Amino acid sequence: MTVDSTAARKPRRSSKRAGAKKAAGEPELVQLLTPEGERVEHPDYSIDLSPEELRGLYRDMVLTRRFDGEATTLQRQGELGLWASLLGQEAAQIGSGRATRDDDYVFPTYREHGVAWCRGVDPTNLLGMFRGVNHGGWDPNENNFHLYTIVIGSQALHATGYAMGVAKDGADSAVIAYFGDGASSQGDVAEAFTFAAVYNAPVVFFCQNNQWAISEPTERQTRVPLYQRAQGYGFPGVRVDGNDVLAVLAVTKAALDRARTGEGPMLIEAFTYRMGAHTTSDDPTRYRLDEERELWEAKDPILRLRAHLEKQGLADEAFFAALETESDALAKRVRDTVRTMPDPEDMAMFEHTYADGHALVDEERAQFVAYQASFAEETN
Amino acid sequence: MTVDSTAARKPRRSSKRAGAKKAAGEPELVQLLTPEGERVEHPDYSIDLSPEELRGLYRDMVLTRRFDGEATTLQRQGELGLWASLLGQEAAQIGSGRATRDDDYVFPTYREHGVAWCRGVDPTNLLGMFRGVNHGGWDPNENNFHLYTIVIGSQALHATGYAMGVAKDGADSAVIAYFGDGASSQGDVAEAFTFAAVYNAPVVFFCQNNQWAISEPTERQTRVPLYQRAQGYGFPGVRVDGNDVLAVLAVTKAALDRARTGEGPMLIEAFTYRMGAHTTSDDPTRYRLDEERELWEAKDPILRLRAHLEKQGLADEAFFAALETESDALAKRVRDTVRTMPDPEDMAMFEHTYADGHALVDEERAQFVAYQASFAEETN
Amino acid sequence: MSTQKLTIAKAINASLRTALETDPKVLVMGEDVGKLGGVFRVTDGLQKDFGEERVIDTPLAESGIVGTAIGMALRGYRPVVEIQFDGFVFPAYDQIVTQLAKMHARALGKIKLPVVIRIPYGGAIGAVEHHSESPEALFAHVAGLKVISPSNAADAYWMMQQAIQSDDPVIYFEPKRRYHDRGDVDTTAIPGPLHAARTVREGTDLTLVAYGPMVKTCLEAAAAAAEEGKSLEVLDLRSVSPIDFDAIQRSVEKTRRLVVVHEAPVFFGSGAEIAARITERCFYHLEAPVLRVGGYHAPYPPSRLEDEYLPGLDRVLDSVDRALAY
Amino acid sequence: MSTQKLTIAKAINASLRTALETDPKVLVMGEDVGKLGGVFRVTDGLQKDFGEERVIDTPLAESGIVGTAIGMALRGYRPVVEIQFDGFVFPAYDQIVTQLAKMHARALGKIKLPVVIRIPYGGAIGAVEHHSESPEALFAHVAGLKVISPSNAADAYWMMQQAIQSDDPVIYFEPKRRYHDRGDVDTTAIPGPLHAARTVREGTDLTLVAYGPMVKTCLEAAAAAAEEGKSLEVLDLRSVSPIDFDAIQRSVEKTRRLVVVHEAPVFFGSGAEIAARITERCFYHLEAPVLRVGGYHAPYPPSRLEDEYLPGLDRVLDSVDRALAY
Ligand SMILES: Cc1ncc(C[n+]2csc(CCOP(=O)(O)OP(=O)(O)O)c2C)c(N)n1
Ligand SMILES: Cc1ncc(C[n+]2csc(CCOP(=O)(O)OP(=O)(O)O)c2C)c(N)n1
Ligand SMILES: [Mg+2]
Ligand SMILES: [Mg+2]
Repeated sequence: MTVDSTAARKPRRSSKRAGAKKAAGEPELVQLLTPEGERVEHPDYSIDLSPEELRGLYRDMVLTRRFDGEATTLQRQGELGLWASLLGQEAAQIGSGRATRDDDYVFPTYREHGVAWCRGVDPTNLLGMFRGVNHGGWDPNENNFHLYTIVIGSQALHATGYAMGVAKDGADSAVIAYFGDGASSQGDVAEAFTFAAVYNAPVVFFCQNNQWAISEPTERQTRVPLYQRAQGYGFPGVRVDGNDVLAVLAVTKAALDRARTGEGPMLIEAFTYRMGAHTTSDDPTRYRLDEERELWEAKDPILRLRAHLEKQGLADEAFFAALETESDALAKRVRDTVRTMPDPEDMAMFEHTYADGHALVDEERAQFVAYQASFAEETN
Repeated sequence: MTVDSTAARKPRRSSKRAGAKKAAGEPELVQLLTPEGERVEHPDYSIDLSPEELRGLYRDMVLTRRFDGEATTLQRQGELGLWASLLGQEAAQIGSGRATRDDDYVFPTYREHGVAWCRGVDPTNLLGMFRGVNHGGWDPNENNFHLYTIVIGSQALHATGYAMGVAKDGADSAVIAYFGDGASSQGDVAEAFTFAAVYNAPVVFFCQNNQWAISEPTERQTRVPLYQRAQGYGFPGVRVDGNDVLAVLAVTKAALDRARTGEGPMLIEAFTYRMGAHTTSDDPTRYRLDEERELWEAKDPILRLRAHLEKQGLADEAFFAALETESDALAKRVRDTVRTMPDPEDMAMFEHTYADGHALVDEERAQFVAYQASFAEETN
Repeated sequence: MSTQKLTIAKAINASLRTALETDPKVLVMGEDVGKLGGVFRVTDGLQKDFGEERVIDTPLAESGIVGTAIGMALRGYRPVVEIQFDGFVFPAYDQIVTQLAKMHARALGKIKLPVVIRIPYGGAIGAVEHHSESPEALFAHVAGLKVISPSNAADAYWMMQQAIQSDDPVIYFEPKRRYHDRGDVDTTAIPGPLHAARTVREGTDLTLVAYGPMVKTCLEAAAAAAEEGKSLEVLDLRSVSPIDFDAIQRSVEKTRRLVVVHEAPVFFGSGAEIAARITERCFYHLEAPVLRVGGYHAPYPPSRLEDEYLPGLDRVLDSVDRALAY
Repeated sequence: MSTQKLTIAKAINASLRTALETDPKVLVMGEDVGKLGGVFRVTDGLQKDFGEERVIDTPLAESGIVGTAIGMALRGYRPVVEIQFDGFVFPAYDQIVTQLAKMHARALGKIKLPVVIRIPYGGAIGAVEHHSESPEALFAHVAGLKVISPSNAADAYWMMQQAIQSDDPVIYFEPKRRYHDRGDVDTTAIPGPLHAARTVREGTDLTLVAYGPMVKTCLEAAAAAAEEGKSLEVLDLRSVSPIDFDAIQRSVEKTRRLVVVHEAPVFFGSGAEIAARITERCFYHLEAPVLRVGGYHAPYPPSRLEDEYLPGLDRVLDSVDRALAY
């Protein structure tokens, strides 16, 4: 799932402080594509992609957004109980997801639909838990993509432990842990930093700072940019323009390479924006201004790459039209699949609590069967 | 309890990086008194104490050590179930303890006997929990010295919350939280950093890095010096020579002043050494070399100040002799008090679980009374 | 008298408002409790009226929330802490169990910990994982905590008042699936004791004991049973620590049969404690063993299965029939 | 056959050694488990022989220990984690309850979590606060975990073998006050089922059920009662989740009286679950209510009070007498 010709260099020694230089209030962030779609260079991170690869990234983002939008619609129609939209975070997710290798392992939080896409997880499989038919509808080991984790921050430790195991195996795979700006406050994330540093585990911490944790702005979590957190634990942190898919790809690839060559953990803060509500249950008008969103629409990750593709003549109308058709087909498939997604059998409650069985589960299952049978009897 | 003429300056802006400059591998630490007892200057921290104050600090350290040694002996004699010795950490504790004002509030861990001394807690009161007659034998509000906390790191959050309350009250008191190098790995300490930074709470985090967490060296907790942890949370950290009582006093006073004037939290890493076992249950020969201890004996905090007092002619034989007598008297009082410390009444089990009572406790208390009475009956 | 018809959510809101108005030491804190008013709007409008110093949006860290609340309580404040959902209380469990619950005893009574922890709990709202659990037993087992759960708006109001006034830590479980149930709240009434159970329906054949969301279910069951000529008494326990065993005993001495209903898993749940103690107290009165209806020994299932997992009318009546069959 | 006389601590050590030798995926991790060999020396010598990659000293962070152990289990390892003392498990409680216990079900069985968590537990060692607690009920209530506790050296050895081989998370409570009790360990025997109770003394008048440290106390009580002509049967439960109710039922159908003994507080403790379920199963057999002997509803007291707080011979016999008096 890697865009292999990505020519991201390993960060030089100096790159530990990449982005640490402040420019007029805001910390510098790694950017390779301006909001207007201009390619720019960065001293520590570079990338060189073929037109096909660039179109591929564009396609990934467009399909992900379409899928996401369709899921939101399905929630409104009552087909899903809830949906957590990634709207606005497509570049952060596709850029980082495409930086991973097949043998890398990904630990997502609950919003990484774009990363799941890159890993080859069928998007319809993501919908089961939001529909309420399961708590995680895919086999994590099939795509090395762990289940969504809802308890904020927990998965950072799982990723670190997994990475410690990778190192023990002498493998050159890397691990990436996703979490949000809000999650950065959880003790588990801090402990993950400590373990990763102490054991020099091959794990990349990928923080999507979308500037909101439900209704709380990032200032409720930190008073300095989050990427700086890493330094105090003894590994580098860098802030990347999270709406710039090229920069995210380059930085993540560099961080993963660094990890796989034994240089240990790294923290990436992808500075982005949650364009929609926290979830379909949320009402952001209660806590933030429309203006903020409008400001960020100008930095839209998809428009930005489209502008680049168009300006450089890297994609033609036929490409965009075909992609539109593909999007529609994806949306339709998602719709059809969800609508026919069966409810689990009642007895599923008694499955999988244990791998080796448990006497009480057996007893309760038997009681339940008898209880249900009693209705059948009554009806007879 | 403050040594008031301490002329520690508020850290200048530049002091945020005090100690951040590396000198030949080891990070710089703030030092005002060399191991040989020479006074040296530091660009950011200074101190000017009268001979009497210097002798006072010396007396504090000597009495604390004597008390501590007596407690160790009492444990060996079976009068205490356990003792956690502060041997070697007298300067870190007396220096920081003497930097606090009466209205400041102190949250210790379980080894802060020297800080307790500075706060005016009768040392014999510290022994109850180690003897097993109580879990904390003093009124925290009497000396603004909280109970010892055994669950590693918990008290960092209590201190932060308390400091948030101080700020709400508009008071200019400060709060200081003690913890160890091992504790730095606990999520609670990280969360305390986050809360303190976000609310700009007037709390000083005082980490005694005694280089061991039971059998684990500090490398098991971090791969960079601990004071650097603070920066990633947006407040300054500084490493001070924890065996230099003058430097500790100056740095802590500056940090507390900073907190009380609304500049927010600060982390002090007092670099010191646990000269003894972790507790009387521990056997350090299993995990560390005698040589290490010997190395640190040369940096002994008490000898260092004594050398200074003697070299500068600030204390005479009479002073040292009187102090010896005072030490003996303290030791005797501790011994006598502990030996006659009564066991709690059985019924104490049923006290203080709740402030407002609880029906089940009443029921169990009554049952216990009846149960005990049944023996009396049998004997009759 | 000043009676209003309020939902449970609004009653809690009103109670918090009263507390903030009358005691300057009361604080409200938690994730999203400010501008958003909490994900269930229970703290709606409070930050607007009492400011960010009294109604505090916290970092996303439950241990930090409870740990700093303890510190503020030590400073003389009375924090009312919100845990956003039942399944997210566990990061704070250490602070609750080892510090909040024990500190008063540790200090031999010298310090008090008047902290209220609000936890919206229970299922049947069609939510994703961790949003539908009933962990009350995990708190009731821990000495030093009081554990309560209102089932109606008036109790929601008054039990919150009493919880805040208590000098002990109180875990206040809010029956989230009943947040929108309305009831009369008389904000000038004189409330009864916080930990006393209440008979919400009299009956003679069997006693149903429940608390929080299951009280309504039990009342429905009693109504259904009445149609079949069975007279069920329903007790609203209101408090899970302490438990008003005297009230249960009185009822069981009359009805001679007891069924305990809760959403939490049966294994090691409240029903076990009630069954054990009531059997001891009423050994010669009981005509049938105390039966328990609750969740299964399984993680709370995906929401499409929750109707099967949760005790509903049918399962309660099934146990009633089984008890009556003895 | 290869029988050795070992203490419980040494039997666990031997079992860990066997596991490390036979399965390269087995890891031992925790605070001070390396050079020090753990504060109770249970892991003594293992790091020396198996290296720092297999026997891992961790940072001082319990959530981190369990959380990374989960990650390593996902990678195919079988970590055996040490929590230094019972009272220090709570920082890891969230990882245990919300992740370790639920992840297998969350993944519909696609992944397995073979993690063993060793917890030295219980009192009577004269320790300071947090070093003497018995929190087993807080784990047994949680579906997805198995909870066991050996009472003797042979079980300590074999139950550890079986726990490590289990594909489920197992909480292995070590009776720390019995660490130095010796017993025969046959390391070539074929062990019985992990979760089966064992009759350790036959009797006819009353059944005593216990596990871990209280088994010895109950055997002493049975011996004392025998002198008074009372015949007590003693069951070593061995497992607290699942509980071998069949075995208890068989015994109670014979003796018709049951007393459950554990160190943990009675309120919401294991005794409640056992009393409730056995009363339901044996309603017509029981001549007396199931009685429970355990800790009080109070924080574990200072050690000078622990003899009064803990169930000892006298309190067990008192309950036996009460049960026999029915
Ligand atoms: C331990 C825990 N506490 C609270 C919640 C409720 N909650 C779900 S998402 C969320 C905000 C997360 O913010 P962030 O980490 O920035 O991720 P984002 O949603 O912005 O992607 C909260 C508070 C939770 N899931 N887990
Ligand atoms: C949560 C928790 N885990 C484990 C322990 C056991 N324990 C007591 S002291 C200690 C080491 C503490 O090291 P450090 O923080 O450096 O403090 P020091 O003892 O060196 O003063 C450990 C692991 C504990 N008290 N609390
Ligand atoms: Mg966010
Ligand atoms: Mg230390």
